[in-house]
Amino acid sequence: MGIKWDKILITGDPLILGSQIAILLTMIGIVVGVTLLKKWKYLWTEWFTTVDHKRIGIMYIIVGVLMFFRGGIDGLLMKAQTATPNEKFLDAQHYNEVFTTHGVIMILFMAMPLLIGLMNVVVPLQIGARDVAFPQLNAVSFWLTFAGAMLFNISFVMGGSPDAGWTAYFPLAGKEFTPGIGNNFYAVAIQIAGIGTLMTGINFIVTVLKMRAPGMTLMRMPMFTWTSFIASVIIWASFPIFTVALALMTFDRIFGTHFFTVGGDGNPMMWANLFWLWGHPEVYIVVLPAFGMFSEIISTFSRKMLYGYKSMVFSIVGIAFLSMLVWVHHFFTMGAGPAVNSIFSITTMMIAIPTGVKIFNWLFTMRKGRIEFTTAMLWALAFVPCFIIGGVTGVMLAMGAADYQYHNTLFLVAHFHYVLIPGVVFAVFGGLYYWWPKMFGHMLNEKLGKLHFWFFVIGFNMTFLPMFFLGLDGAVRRAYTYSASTGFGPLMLVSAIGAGILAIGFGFLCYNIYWSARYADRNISSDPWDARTLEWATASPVQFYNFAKVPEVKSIDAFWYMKKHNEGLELNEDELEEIHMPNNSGLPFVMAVVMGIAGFFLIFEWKIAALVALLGIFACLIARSFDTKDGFHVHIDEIKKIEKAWRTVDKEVKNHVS
Amino acid sequence: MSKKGFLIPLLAVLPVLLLSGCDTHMVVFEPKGPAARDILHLINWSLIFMALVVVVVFGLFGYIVWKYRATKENKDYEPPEEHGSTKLEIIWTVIPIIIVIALTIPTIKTIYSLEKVPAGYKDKKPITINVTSADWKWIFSYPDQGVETVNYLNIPVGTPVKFKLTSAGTMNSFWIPALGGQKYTMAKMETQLYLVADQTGEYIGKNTNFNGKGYADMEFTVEAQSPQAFAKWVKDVKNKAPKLTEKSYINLLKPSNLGRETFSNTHLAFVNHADMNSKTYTFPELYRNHDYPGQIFKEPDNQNHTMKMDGQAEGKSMDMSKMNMKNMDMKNMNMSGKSTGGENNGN
Amino acid sequence: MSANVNTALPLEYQTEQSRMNIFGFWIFLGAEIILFATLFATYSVMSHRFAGGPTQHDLFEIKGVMIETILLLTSSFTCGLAIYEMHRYNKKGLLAWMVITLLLGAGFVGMEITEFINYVHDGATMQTSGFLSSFFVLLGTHGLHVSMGIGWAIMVMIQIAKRGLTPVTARKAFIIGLYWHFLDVVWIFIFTFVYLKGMVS
Amino acid sequence: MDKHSHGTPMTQVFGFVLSLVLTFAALFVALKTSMSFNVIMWIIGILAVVQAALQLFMFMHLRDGEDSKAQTINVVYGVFIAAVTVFGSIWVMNFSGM
Ligand code: HEA
Ligand code: HEA
Ligand SMILES: [Cu+2]
Repeated sequence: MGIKWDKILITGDPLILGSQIAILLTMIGIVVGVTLLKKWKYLWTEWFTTVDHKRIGIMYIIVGVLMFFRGGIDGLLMKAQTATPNEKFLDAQHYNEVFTTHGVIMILFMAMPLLIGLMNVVVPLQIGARDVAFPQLNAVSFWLTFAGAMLFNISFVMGGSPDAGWTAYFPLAGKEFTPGIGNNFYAVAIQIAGIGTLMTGINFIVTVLKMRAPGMTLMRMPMFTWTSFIASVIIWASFPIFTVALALMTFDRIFGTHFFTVGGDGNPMMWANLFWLWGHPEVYIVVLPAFGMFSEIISTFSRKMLYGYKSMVFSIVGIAFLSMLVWVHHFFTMGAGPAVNSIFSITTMMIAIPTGVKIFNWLFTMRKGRIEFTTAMLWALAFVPCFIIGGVTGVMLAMGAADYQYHNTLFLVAHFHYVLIPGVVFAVFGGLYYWWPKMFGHMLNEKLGKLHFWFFVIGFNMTFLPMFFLGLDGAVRRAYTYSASTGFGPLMLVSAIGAGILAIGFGFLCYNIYWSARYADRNISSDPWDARTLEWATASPVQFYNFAKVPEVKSIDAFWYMKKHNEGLELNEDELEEIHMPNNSGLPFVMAVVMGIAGFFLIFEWKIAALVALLGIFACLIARSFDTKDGFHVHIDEIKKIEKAWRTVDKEVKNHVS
Repeated sequence: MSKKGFLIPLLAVLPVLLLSGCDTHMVVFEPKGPAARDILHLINWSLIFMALVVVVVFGLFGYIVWKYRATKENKDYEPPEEHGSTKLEIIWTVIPIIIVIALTIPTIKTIYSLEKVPAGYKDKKPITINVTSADWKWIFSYPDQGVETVNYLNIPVGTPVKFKLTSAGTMNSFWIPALGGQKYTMAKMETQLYLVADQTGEYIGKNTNFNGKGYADMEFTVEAQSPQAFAKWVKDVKNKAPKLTEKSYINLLKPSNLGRETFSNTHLAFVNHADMNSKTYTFPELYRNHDYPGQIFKEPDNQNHTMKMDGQAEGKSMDMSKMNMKNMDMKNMNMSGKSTGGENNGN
Repeated sequence: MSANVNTALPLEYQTEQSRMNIFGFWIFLGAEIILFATLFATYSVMSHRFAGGPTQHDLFEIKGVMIETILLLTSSFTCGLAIYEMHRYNKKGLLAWMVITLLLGAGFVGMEITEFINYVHDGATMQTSGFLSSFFVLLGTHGLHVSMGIGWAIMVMIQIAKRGLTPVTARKAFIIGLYWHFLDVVWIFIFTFVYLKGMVS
Repeated sequence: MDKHSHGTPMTQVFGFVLSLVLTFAALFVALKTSMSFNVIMWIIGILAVVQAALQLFMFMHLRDGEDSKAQTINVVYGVFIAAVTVFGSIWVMNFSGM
C-alpha cells in the first residue's frame, strides 16, 4: 500500500502527455499572470473568500462553462470516433473513459453548477432577500463542488479516468473488473461535490421559506424561485441516497467490502437500484430550474403574466413527487417481475401529465401576447418542439414492454439528449442571455447570439435525430465502433457532422462573451427587458446588499406591479436603515482544499494520509464553531452614495436590443 | 424576425429526409418472431398517440408564435393579463390522462404476456438453452442435447425456446432484436426469456449492457433452422466437437473476444453460475488498464483458481501493471479457436 | 441582528438567525432520515447474504444490545433534562446533565466498539459477506454520528462555560439536543430491525 | 412563558418511562413469544414507530417554533421517502416475478 509516486502520472499516451504539458503550462501561465498583474489580493478578498450569493453564482457559472468545454470535447471525440465504421481514432479503452467522463461531467459538473449558479444569482433577488439563509455554507457548497470537479478532471492525467459509464454499474465498476483506481475518482470526487450540492439544497429550502420579502407569499413567488425551491427539495430527498451509494462504492473499492461485488454474496443490482433512486430524481433536479427559466423568459417576452400560475405550481410539485417513484424504469430489463415493471410503467407515464400542463401553459402565455424574438426568447421557443420530441420518446421508453427493444440503444441516447439539451442547455443559454446584464452590467450581443442559436439548434437536431433511427435498427450505446455491414455508417456520419455544427454554435457563445466583455455598451438600464420580477428592481450589476430597502410585494410579478402602479420605484432616503451583512471568510475555501487533498489520498488508496487530512476538516469545523464574528453594518451614508450612483443616471431603457 | 417560422417545417421535414436517406429497414420494425411482433404492435400503437401529441403541440406552437409575433404594426398592443382558464386546464389534463390510460393497458398486457411462452406456441414442447455471458463472449449450453457453443446459437424454427440467462461476471443484456426484447444476465441468479423464431434465417444477437473493453464485439449470430437441420447439427456436434474440460472452461472465462466454438458437453457439469452458492471466478489482474495499481482484495474463491493457475502470487501484482493493455488491439484478440485471455497478458 | 432579539420567545429562538438555524437543522435531519433509510434498505436487502460466514444468530447477544439501548435511551432523557435546565437559565444544571449525557453516550460507543472487536475476533469482518458489510456500515455510521455528536457537544459546552447562556449558545445547545434525540430514534430502528429481527427467526 | 410551555421534567420523565416500556415490550414480543415471524415484525415495527414519534414530539418538540408546519411536513415527507426507499428496494430486489 501507500502511494507509488512514480506511477501517479499516466505515461505512454501522446494525447494525455499533451494535456499534461498543456495543464502545466496553463497553471504556470495563470500563476505568473496573476502575480504580474498583482491580482492575488483582489482574487482572494473579492472572490475566494466571498460569501456574496451573486459572486458565488458567477463562480459556479464559470465552472459550468469550463466543464461544458471539457464535456463537449469528450462528445466531439466520441462523434469523431463513430463517424465512420471501424474507425481507429480512439481505442476501446479510450472511448470508454471518454463517454464516462462525458456523462458525469455534463450532468454533475456542467448542468448542476450552471443551474445552481443561476439559482444563486437570481433566487435571493427574486424574493427580495439580501442573501441566502446561510451565506458561509453557500461558499462551502461552491468550493466543495469546485474541489470535486477538479479532482474528477485530474483523473485524465493522473491515475486514469473512470471507465464504467456514468452509471458505474456493478459488478463492472468493482475492483474485480476495474482494478485500477479510475473508478475511485468517480466514487470520491462525486461524493465531495454531492455533499456540496446537498448543502445547497438545504440552504435554498431555508432561504425560500424564511427569507422572502414582506408580502411575498408562496403563491406570489416567481416561477423560477418556485422551481428552484422544488428542485432543492428533490436534492434534499435524493442526494442522501447518492451519498450512501457512493460511500458503499468507496467501501467496496477501497476497503474490500461486499455490497455490490459478485464474490462474498454481494448484490450488484442493489447499486443500480440505489443509483437510480438518486439518478432519476436528478434529471428532474436539472430540468425543473430550467423550466422556471423558460417561464420567466416566455412571460417577459410575451409581455404577459404566466398563464395558469397555480397549475404550474401544482404540476412542478406533482413532478417532484412522482420523480421519486419511477426509478425502476431504468432497469425494466432486469427482470424484477411483471408486477414491478407494470407499476413503474404507470408512475413513469404519469409524469407526462403535469409536464404537458406546463407545455400548454407556456403556449397559452404566448397566446395574445406580443412575442419579441430576443435571443433569450429564441432559446425558450426552440425548447418547446425539441423537448416534446424528447418527452414523447420518454413516454415510449416508459412503456415497459416496448423498452425491452429500446433499452441501451442509441434510441435511449437520443431521448436523453433531446430532454437534457433543450431542457437544460437551452435554458441555461437563455438564462445567460437574459440575466447577463444583471450579473455584469452589459448585454450579450444579440447578433452573435442569434448565430449561436441557429448553429446550435440545427446542429443539435442533426446530431441526435438520426440516433433514434439508429437505435431502432439495433445500434447499441457505448460501443466504440461498428462494422460496415451494420449499415449504420451514413446516419452516424450525419450525426457527426451535426456535432461539428453544434460546436461552431458553442464557439459563437464563447466569442460573444469575449466580444461583449470588451465592447458592449455599459450604459444600460437596470431593467433592459422591461421585465416583471424583483431582480430587475435593483441596479445592474447588483450592489452587494441587493436592495437598499427591502421591497414590499403586493402581487405576482411584483416588479411589474410596481411599475404599473408606480409604487416603490423611488427610494425614500429617510426610510433607509443600516444593513447588516455577513463577513467574508477564507474558511470555506480552506475546507474545500483540505477536502480535496483528503479525497486525493483516498482515491490513491493512501488511507492514513486521507485520515490525517480529514482531521483538517474537523479543525476547520471547530474553528467555525468558535468563530464569533457576526457580520458588519453598512452605514446609511454609504447606502445613499451607492444608490445615487445608479438611480440618477439617465439610461435609455432599450438601447441594446437589436 | 420571422426566421422562427422555419424551425417547425425544418423539424418536421428532417425525419422524412433521414428516413429516405437511409434504407428504411429497421430491425425493430421487422420482427421474425411472435415476441418481437407483440412488442412492435405496442410500439406502433404508441406511435399513433405520439404523432398526435407532436402534431397538436407543433401546430399550436407554430400558430401561436406566428400569430402573436411582435411586428411594427402591433407596437402599441398591450397584451391582456390572463390568469388562466379552468376549462382549458381541465382539457389539457384530461386528454393526456386518457392517452396515458390508452397506453398503459396494452403495455401491461404485453409485459405479462412476454413472461410466458408466446401465444400460439403453448402446446409445443420448448427447448431449454442456458445462456451464460462472460467477458466478452456468449456461452450457450443445450442441457438436453448436451452440447455447448460459444458466440453462436442454433435454434429450431417454430419451437419456443426457454432461455435461462445468467452471467459468469459482469452484468450483460441478452438481446436478439429480430426475435424479441432483451433481458439482463446476472451472476448468481437466473432470469428467463421465451423467444420463438417463426422464420428461418440468420439474426444478430448482442449485448447491450456495457461491460468493459471488449464490449463492442460481444455479438453472436442466431440461426433459426428447420427442426431437421437442427437435429442434424446436434448430432454432428456430438460426434465431432471436442469436449470441454473444467480447466479449459476457466480459461474460456478469462477476458477475451473469441470467435465461434463448439463443444460436445456443457459446462453445467462443473458450475452453474446461476446458482447463488456457485464458485466465483474473477480475474482482476487481467483487467488492468493504467499504470497505477489499485489494491485488490483476496477472495477465497479466487485464490483457488486464478491465482494459482496463472502462477501469480498476489504480491506480484506490480509486475502485472507493467503490461500495457492499451497497445493491445482488441481486434487482434478476436482470433478464433482457443481462448486467449490467459496467454495474452504476459506481453 | 443582535438588534432584533425577541425576548418573549424561548432563549434558543430569540434571534432571527437562531430561528433560521434551528429550522435549517430540522431540514438537515430530514435528509439524515433518508440517509439512514438508504442504509436500512441496503441492510434489509443484504441481510441474508452470508457467503458461508456467520449469521445474525451466530453473532448477536441480547444482553449487550439491551445495555447499549438503555444507555442511549437514558442519555436521550438526560439530554432532554439538560435542555430543560437551559430553559430555566440554569447554566450549571445544563452543563451537568450534558456531561452525564455525554458519558452515557461514550459508554454506548465504547460498548459498540467492544462488540465490533469481538465480532472481528470471531472472524466476522466487514469483508466477510454482504450481510456483514451492510451490518458494519449501518451500525458504524450510527456510531460515528454519536461519536461526532460527543465531540461537537464538547465544543458547545466549552462555549457555554466561557460565554455563558446567550441566545447563540442556547441555540447551539438546543441543536445538539435535537441531534442527540435523533440519533436515539435511529437506534430504536437499529434495535428493532437489526437486532430483534435477527434474533427472532 | 418559556418555562412552562417547554415541558416540565414530568413530560421528560414520562417520555423516558414510556420509551423503556416500549423497548422492553418489543424485546418480550420478539424473544419470548412464539408468534409467527411476520406478526412479530409487525408488532415490534409498530412499537418502534410509536417510540420514534414519542421522541419527536416529547423530546424534540417537532411542533415548536414559528415553522412548525414546515418542520412537520419536512419530517413526514422524509419518512415517506424513507419508506419508499426501504420498501421499494426490498420489493424490487426480491425478483419476485421469477
Ligand atoms: C432532463 C432530463 C430528463 C427528462 C426531463 C426526462 C424525462 C422523461 N424520461 Fe428520461 N432519461 C434521462 C433524462 C431525462 N428524462 C436520462 C439522462 C436517461 C438515461 C440515463 C442513462 O441510462 O444513462 C433517461 C432514460 C429514461 C428511461 C430509461 C430507458 C432505458 O434505460 O431503457 C425512461 C423510461 O421510462 C425515461 C422516461 C422518461 C419520461 C417518461 C420522461 C417524462 O418526464 C417526459 C414528459 C414530457 C412529455 C411527455 C412531453 C410533454 C407532454 C405533453 C405535450 C402532454 C401530452 C403527452 C402525452 C400524454 C404523451 N427516460
Ligand atoms: C447535460 C448533459 C449532456 C449534454 C449537454 C451532452 C451533450 C453532448 N453529448 Fe452526451 N451524454 C450525456 C449527457 C450530455 N451530453 C450522458 C449522461 C451520456 C451517457 C454517458 C454514458 O453512457 O455513461 C451521454 C452520452 C453521449 C453519447 C453516447 C456515447 C455512447 O453511448 O456511445 C454521445 C455520442 O454521440 C454523446 C454526444 C454528445 C454531444 C455531441 C454533445 C454536444 O451537445 C456537446 C456540445 C458541446 C460542444 C461541442 C463543446 C463545444 C466545444 C468547443 C466549441 C470547442 C471547440 C474546440 C475543439 C473542437 C478543439 N453523448
Ligand atoms: Cu428516469
